[in-house]
Amino acid sequence: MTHAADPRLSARARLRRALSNGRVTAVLILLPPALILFTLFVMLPLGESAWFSFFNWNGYGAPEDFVGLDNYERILGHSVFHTAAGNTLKIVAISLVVQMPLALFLALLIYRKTPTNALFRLVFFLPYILAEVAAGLIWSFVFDGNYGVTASIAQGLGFENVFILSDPDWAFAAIMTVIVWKYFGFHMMIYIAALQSVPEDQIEAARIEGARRTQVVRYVQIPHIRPAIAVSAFFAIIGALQVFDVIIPLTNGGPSNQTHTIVTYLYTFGLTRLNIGFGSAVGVILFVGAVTVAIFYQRIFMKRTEA
Amino acid sequence: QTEVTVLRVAVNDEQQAYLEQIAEAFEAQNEGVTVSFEYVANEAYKSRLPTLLQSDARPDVFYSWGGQTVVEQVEAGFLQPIDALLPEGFADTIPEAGLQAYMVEDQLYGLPQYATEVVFWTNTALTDQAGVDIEAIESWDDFLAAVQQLKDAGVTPIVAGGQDKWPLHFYWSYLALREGGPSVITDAMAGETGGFENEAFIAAGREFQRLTELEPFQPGYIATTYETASGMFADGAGAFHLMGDWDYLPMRERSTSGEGLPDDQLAILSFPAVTDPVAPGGEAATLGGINGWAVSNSAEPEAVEFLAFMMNAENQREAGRQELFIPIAEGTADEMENPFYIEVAEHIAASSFHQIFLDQFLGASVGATINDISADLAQGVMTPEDAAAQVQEAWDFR
Amino acid sequence: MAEVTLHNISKSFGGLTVLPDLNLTVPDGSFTVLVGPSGCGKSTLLRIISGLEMPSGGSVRIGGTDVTFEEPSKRGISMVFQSYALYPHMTVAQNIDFGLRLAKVPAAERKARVTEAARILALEDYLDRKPSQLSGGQRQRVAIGRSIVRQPQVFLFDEPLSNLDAALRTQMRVELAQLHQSLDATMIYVTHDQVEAMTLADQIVVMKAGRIEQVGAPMDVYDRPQTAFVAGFIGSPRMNLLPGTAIGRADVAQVGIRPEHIGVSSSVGTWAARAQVVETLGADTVVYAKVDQVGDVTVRLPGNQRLKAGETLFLTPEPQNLHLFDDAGLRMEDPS
Amino acid sequence: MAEVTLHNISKSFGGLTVLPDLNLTVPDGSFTVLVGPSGCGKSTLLRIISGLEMPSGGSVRIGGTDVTFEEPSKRGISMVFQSYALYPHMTVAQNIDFGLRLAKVPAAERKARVTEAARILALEDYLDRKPSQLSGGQRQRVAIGRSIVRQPQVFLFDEPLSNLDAALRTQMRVELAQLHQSLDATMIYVTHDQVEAMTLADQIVVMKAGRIEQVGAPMDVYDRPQTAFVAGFIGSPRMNLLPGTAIGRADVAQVGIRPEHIGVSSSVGTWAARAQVVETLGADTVVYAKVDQVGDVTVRLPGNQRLKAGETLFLTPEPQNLHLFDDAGLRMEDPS
Amino acid sequence: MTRGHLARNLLRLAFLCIVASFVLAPMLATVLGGFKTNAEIRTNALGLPAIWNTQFYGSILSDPAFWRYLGNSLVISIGSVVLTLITGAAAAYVFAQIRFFGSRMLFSYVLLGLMFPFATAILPLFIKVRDMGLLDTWWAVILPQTAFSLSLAILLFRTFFAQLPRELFEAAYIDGCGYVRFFWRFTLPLSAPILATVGTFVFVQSWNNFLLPLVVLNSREVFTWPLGMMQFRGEYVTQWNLTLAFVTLTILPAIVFFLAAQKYIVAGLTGGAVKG
Ligand SMILES: Nc1ncnc2c1ncn2[C@@H]1O[C@H](COP(=O)(O)OP(=O)(O)OP(=O)(O)O)[C@@H](O)[C@H]1O
Ligand SMILES: Nc1ncnc2c1ncn2[C@@H]1O[C@H](COP(=O)(O)OP(=O)(O)OP(=O)(O)O)[C@@H](O)[C@H]1O
Ligand SMILES: [Mg+2]
Ligand SMILES: [Mg+2]
Repeated sequence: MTHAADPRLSARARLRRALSNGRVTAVLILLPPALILFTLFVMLPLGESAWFSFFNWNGYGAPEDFVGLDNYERILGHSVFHTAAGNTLKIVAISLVVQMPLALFLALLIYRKTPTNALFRLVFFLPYILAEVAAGLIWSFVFDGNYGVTASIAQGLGFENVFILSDPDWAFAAIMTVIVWKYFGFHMMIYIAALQSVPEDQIEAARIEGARRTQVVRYVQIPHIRPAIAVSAFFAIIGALQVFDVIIPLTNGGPSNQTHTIVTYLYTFGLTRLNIGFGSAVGVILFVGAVTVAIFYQRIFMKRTEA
Repeated sequence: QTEVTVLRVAVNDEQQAYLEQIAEAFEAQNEGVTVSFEYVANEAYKSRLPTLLQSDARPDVFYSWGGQTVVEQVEAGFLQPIDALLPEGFADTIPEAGLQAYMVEDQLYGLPQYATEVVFWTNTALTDQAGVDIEAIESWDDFLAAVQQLKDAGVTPIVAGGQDKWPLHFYWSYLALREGGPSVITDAMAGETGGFENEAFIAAGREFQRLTELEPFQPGYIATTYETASGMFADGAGAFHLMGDWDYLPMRERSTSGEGLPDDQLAILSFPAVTDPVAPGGEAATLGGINGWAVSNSAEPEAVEFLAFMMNAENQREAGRQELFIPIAEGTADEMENPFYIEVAEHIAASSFHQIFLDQFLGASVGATINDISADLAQGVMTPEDAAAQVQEAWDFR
Repeated sequence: MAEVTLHNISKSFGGLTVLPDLNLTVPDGSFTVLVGPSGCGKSTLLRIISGLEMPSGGSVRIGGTDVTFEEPSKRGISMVFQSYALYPHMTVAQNIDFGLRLAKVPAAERKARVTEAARILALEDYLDRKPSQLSGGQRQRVAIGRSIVRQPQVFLFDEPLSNLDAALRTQMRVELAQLHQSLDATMIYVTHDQVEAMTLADQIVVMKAGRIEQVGAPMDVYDRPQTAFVAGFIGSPRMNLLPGTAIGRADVAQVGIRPEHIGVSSSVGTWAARAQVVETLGADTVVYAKVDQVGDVTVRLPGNQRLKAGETLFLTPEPQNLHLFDDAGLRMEDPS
Repeated sequence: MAEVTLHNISKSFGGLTVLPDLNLTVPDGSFTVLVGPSGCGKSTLLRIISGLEMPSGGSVRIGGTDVTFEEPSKRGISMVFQSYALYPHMTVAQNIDFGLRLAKVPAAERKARVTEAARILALEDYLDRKPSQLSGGQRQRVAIGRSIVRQPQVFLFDEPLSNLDAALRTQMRVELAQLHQSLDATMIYVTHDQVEAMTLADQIVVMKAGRIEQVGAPMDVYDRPQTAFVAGFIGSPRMNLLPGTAIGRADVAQVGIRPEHIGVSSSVGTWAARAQVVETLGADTVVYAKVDQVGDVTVRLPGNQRLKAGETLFLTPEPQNLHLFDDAGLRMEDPS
Repeated sequence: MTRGHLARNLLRLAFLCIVASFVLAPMLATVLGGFKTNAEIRTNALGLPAIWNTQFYGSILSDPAFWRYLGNSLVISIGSVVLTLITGAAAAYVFAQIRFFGSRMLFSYVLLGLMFPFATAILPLFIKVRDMGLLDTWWAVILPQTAFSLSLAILLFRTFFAQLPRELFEAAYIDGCGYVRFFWRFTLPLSAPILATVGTFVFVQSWNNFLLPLVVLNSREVFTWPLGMMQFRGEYVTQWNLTLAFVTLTILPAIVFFLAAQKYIVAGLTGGAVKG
């Protein structure tokens, strides 16, 4: 006796309802502003970057001198680009190997909600909200061989003035120090947030079962905050790919172009030298790199933590 | 109602007042014309100009360093030839070398306003202290000896702003001029005699490294900015400072005291000649700027009128009187009183050839490469041969 | 011997005194249930026994040894939490095994014990699953399995069934009772569900605001509540607590009578009442009635009684089942 | 007229058919309760009536009008959700008022209706509070208030009491019954608590896997379950469902007997049994016993019976209270 | 409690203090440096100043340019925040609440923005801004800044909106409330925490942004403070004390703002980032 539902009728009825309850209007009113802004100022420029990257163009007039993949070839053969890419990798490494463990260790020390912990949390997070340029300036003062803090200390110890930022061997180490200084608090906060959501009773259960503090960390807390670690690592990598503002006031890429990252390389060799096509190609390489990282990352880590 | 917009790299207050005054005077003479100045900081100016020129906000007249940049701008069609618009005979008041900087294929696209020269500013108190007689320094070898002597006396021989790199490129440029003679750059640009891999450029690198091997600069010079270095020199931190004549006032302001070195402790030393140059004729060439103005294609004739007005003998002379810069127009430097300016003006007048800074003259990209290799040479992380090769590569791929 | 003795235990959090001064003996092998309203300190007491919380004063002895300052893991206890507290990233087997691994029990023995526990709890088929792939009852079993393998002298349970739905709760309750019978260990069990308390306990401890109101066998507590609080707390539907005047005794502050101890007639009785709401539950019928001068009275009748809201009834409390309480709420031992 | 009629309603989510084909009439003014195990489609059905979900086929009529494709707000219904779904940023008054404002009811009338609803639900003192400042029971009342003011023809409730604790649940249950009496509207109520179903309903609808198993008055369903499923589902403790051989009837697939319909004796009876677990609940005692060849049997006895686990008992089912079911699980109308 | 406990706690505190001093020392040196003469900075960069010279701070505070920089930054930051919140929340609402064809694809499209910095497209971006005639206006920073913030904002918003109880919408819907109205009347007011979080992040980012203003702002009239600071640094390059005073005065608002908003930053990290 069942008469099958008429799919056409119900489809039409559905549409009529969608119109009358404002679903369609909502999509048409609420979505476009963001999409237009995003397309106009993010995706279009990105596409244009890709276009420009096939030209040898100094920014004057319209790009006309089509050079195919020459820009890419030059970049990949440029020793400074290798240094810059290497430096970027170093920042990734230092973020993953030094910064994140430090942040995690600190988070474990202060994740509980007490007034002292709140104070330390505040202090550790402070550098993160400082502007990169301000941080760069502050640290260039610290490292200033004539005036700075290191100078004071060196003088106090009776050493010669040290010029950390002008020493090719040390300048990048200094930059990485600043980066750790600036961003470890951010990662720490992510861990703290995650640690606070670890159910207390699981920790207690482990204690009753005889777990020592380190064992609780290893077997209960860290497995629990694995998603947070994945997120923080993702931020660390994407962030490392984007380091720019800190370097400008500190070394401006010097000495001998030893402290460039990919973005300062782009800025210096693309923008300030008016090799717009060249710079755009760097941008494209950076973008492709970031997307690759993101995709791989999602494949490997995010999936596993979801399960 | 016509509006003339003028874009200028940021200047100090006195210079700004000077420009405003000229604008007012011009407006007073020309009903219905307004002149407005805009100022942009140095680095930003260079990176922003190309895009600005393509925009509707394109200035009518803008500050320029001449050279290759003008050529590129002309090629892109941003500039307009102004010969026909200038008052009769106006061009004759300006030295040929100056006009050349704004000329592309025999057409004039702008006017020079002033020339500058790069010299060794010298702190005589320190040289005296070390027993160095700067009058006696004739050759590069003499200079190197003096550097050694200063070092032995515990005086920092030279201060340099290595972080900005361009202060170091003066050494390489000057040495190349001295080694290769006046035409060395234009020949290289034309691709003759091995281009930038010509022996003269390699020799320049080698000579430069002879200097840097003495470790003549203040410690940490490579992380020192130009401004810091100039302030340090004014504070008496070193005996020499290779810098343009324009630094005379600013270095005072940058000194800790705000006073700088008294005039009687200050001297000017021309860049010494090399003893056995690769090609002859370079010993009397000068390096510096021929700074001036270019006229964009959107400018009304009034803009050129204003430019000519700004450059008239009266205004040029006034600038000299106020010691703002060394005017370029023939015979307008006569009212200057500052001994250093007068000396520089004489140099330029006597110069066999005035070479514009290479980092400007060769365009942004090649220029930056020269700055890079200069810094690398100074630190000994690059051989003279590689340096020359890199410049050539950058030139090829301009 | 795994008797648990609490001697003069007190506990404050900051300024708040949760347990003023508490003495309790939990006999070896007994199933002792702590009941009481929310916030009365049941969990705190359990956590003091477990060692997760230190008492502010007093001492805890387990099996004759003073363990007041001992680490939780050294007390020979195990604990099952309300939220199960399973480790979500470990399989069932790993969850059960974890404590043994920490204790460095040899691998062969660990395996044997885990298998045995899984057998007892019918978890064999789930050993490789993660907790998130289990139902509520299965999770609860894993939590218990984790306790069992450690072979503790004392099991502690903090509302272990309160996250389960009614049907599962009943089932797990029966399983727990059987487990106690087969393991023969001391069990201390916190709940605020009185059905659990009544059905599981050898010994019920009724708490109120950090103090023990009554300790006794379930039916003792049910039949002879020592205070008006216990009388009202134990039993469902609640005991009717009426003013003493309801039975004409001015010397009695409150008189208690359980709903099932009131007779109903349509013609004669002690109190004339009006039925307000009649709930027919199938097996029995609950009548919420109003008696003038006495107040609301709940009556429970067996089977399906055809009564209607608004009807007039006559109620007669059974005199032998009256509970009398004095001004202080204490039981008066003379139901004359 | 606000009779609700569902005609050949079907519903699938993607490939999953939740309701295959359902017909139901809810009489005007009735209190109809939908019960059934979790996931059987109760909420889905309610949401189809409300218009929140569109049926895949069939039609919905409310008060004689076909509303299958009508907007929810135009159907003359209101709905109370399990989680109350109060608007957290609005006061109680605004919460109750919101629907009226959207319907552009004149201000004076809105005010009057809100005041009236607040009076009925004893919410007058809380009108300016935010939901977060209310207790669970008060929140539930606000949710009901929000329904009342819209003066719907049909009230829909989806497990409105399941977030409340036991005591409050009992209280709100009584209040709901009174509300139904006073408003005289049609109410459709979803629950999986059978006490609620038994006590509130005029008409119980028992569902299983998207189909209706039985519709009827509560005591009808209790006394004469039409299927074995209904027999097992309604009643607590559950009805014993035993193989027909237990009473020597090979033609009967299953025989059902409620725990309270089994007599117990220590000496004679139909079945010899061993008590496994004895639960003394105070007012009654539940015995879980094992009978050879028959299986587990639950028996409920009034009062406090002093039985012990392990004891041997003799059980006698009351013959007039046997329920017989055939192979298909359908009731056999011959309890001979 | 026990001795072991105490020792461990002391060790913990000691370690925390060491890290804290590593974090704070540069900032402290900065703040104090603003009170010292240049000569004193040279000899005593870390310690307390011998004399507390306030004129360096004073001279900056009395410089109208300083206040103009701050004002510009404030306008631009607030503009970016408001625009991001409104457009981002509206879009996220649609993504969270309404299922329609292509919604997932559009969402992934927007998420692409998470992955690259301004720098990759800064030049085309400049040309775009220029072609729209926005150079040297506040909009030149606000619009791209907003566009670049949208990805993260929409991600966080959507996660939050999806967690709002579905029944809330259904209850309102039965009351006769449509989608757009629900967005204004319910979603926005109920999302104060996440609005605050995203707002805080966008504000801090915009307040600190350097590269974008550097490229699109030419006129000192519209300079933001990081530009002003770099300009100032260039002018008073050997006078570290003035620079340090300037830095201190510009980071103070950020710190004050942070103290006020830290709750939301933390909440955002818990609620959005970690789950996202
Ligand atoms: N760590 C603590 N800090 C401060 N007060 C606490 C702490 N733990 C418990 N309390 C307080 O102690 C009292 C007793 O808490 P406890 O958890 O023991 O109650 P409970 O009887 O278990 O209640 P419930 O039945 O709700 O679980 C409560 O008032 C509670 O607020
Ligand atoms: N939107 C949906 N999409 C897919 N499946 C759904 C959806 N809503 C419900 N279902 C499925 O339909 C079936 C019936 O769900 P429904 O919520 O009606 O059950 P219920 O009887 O109300 O259960 P409960 O007592 O647990 O509330 C379930 O299997 C459920 O998973
Ligand atoms: Mg508790
Ligand atoms: Mg449901």
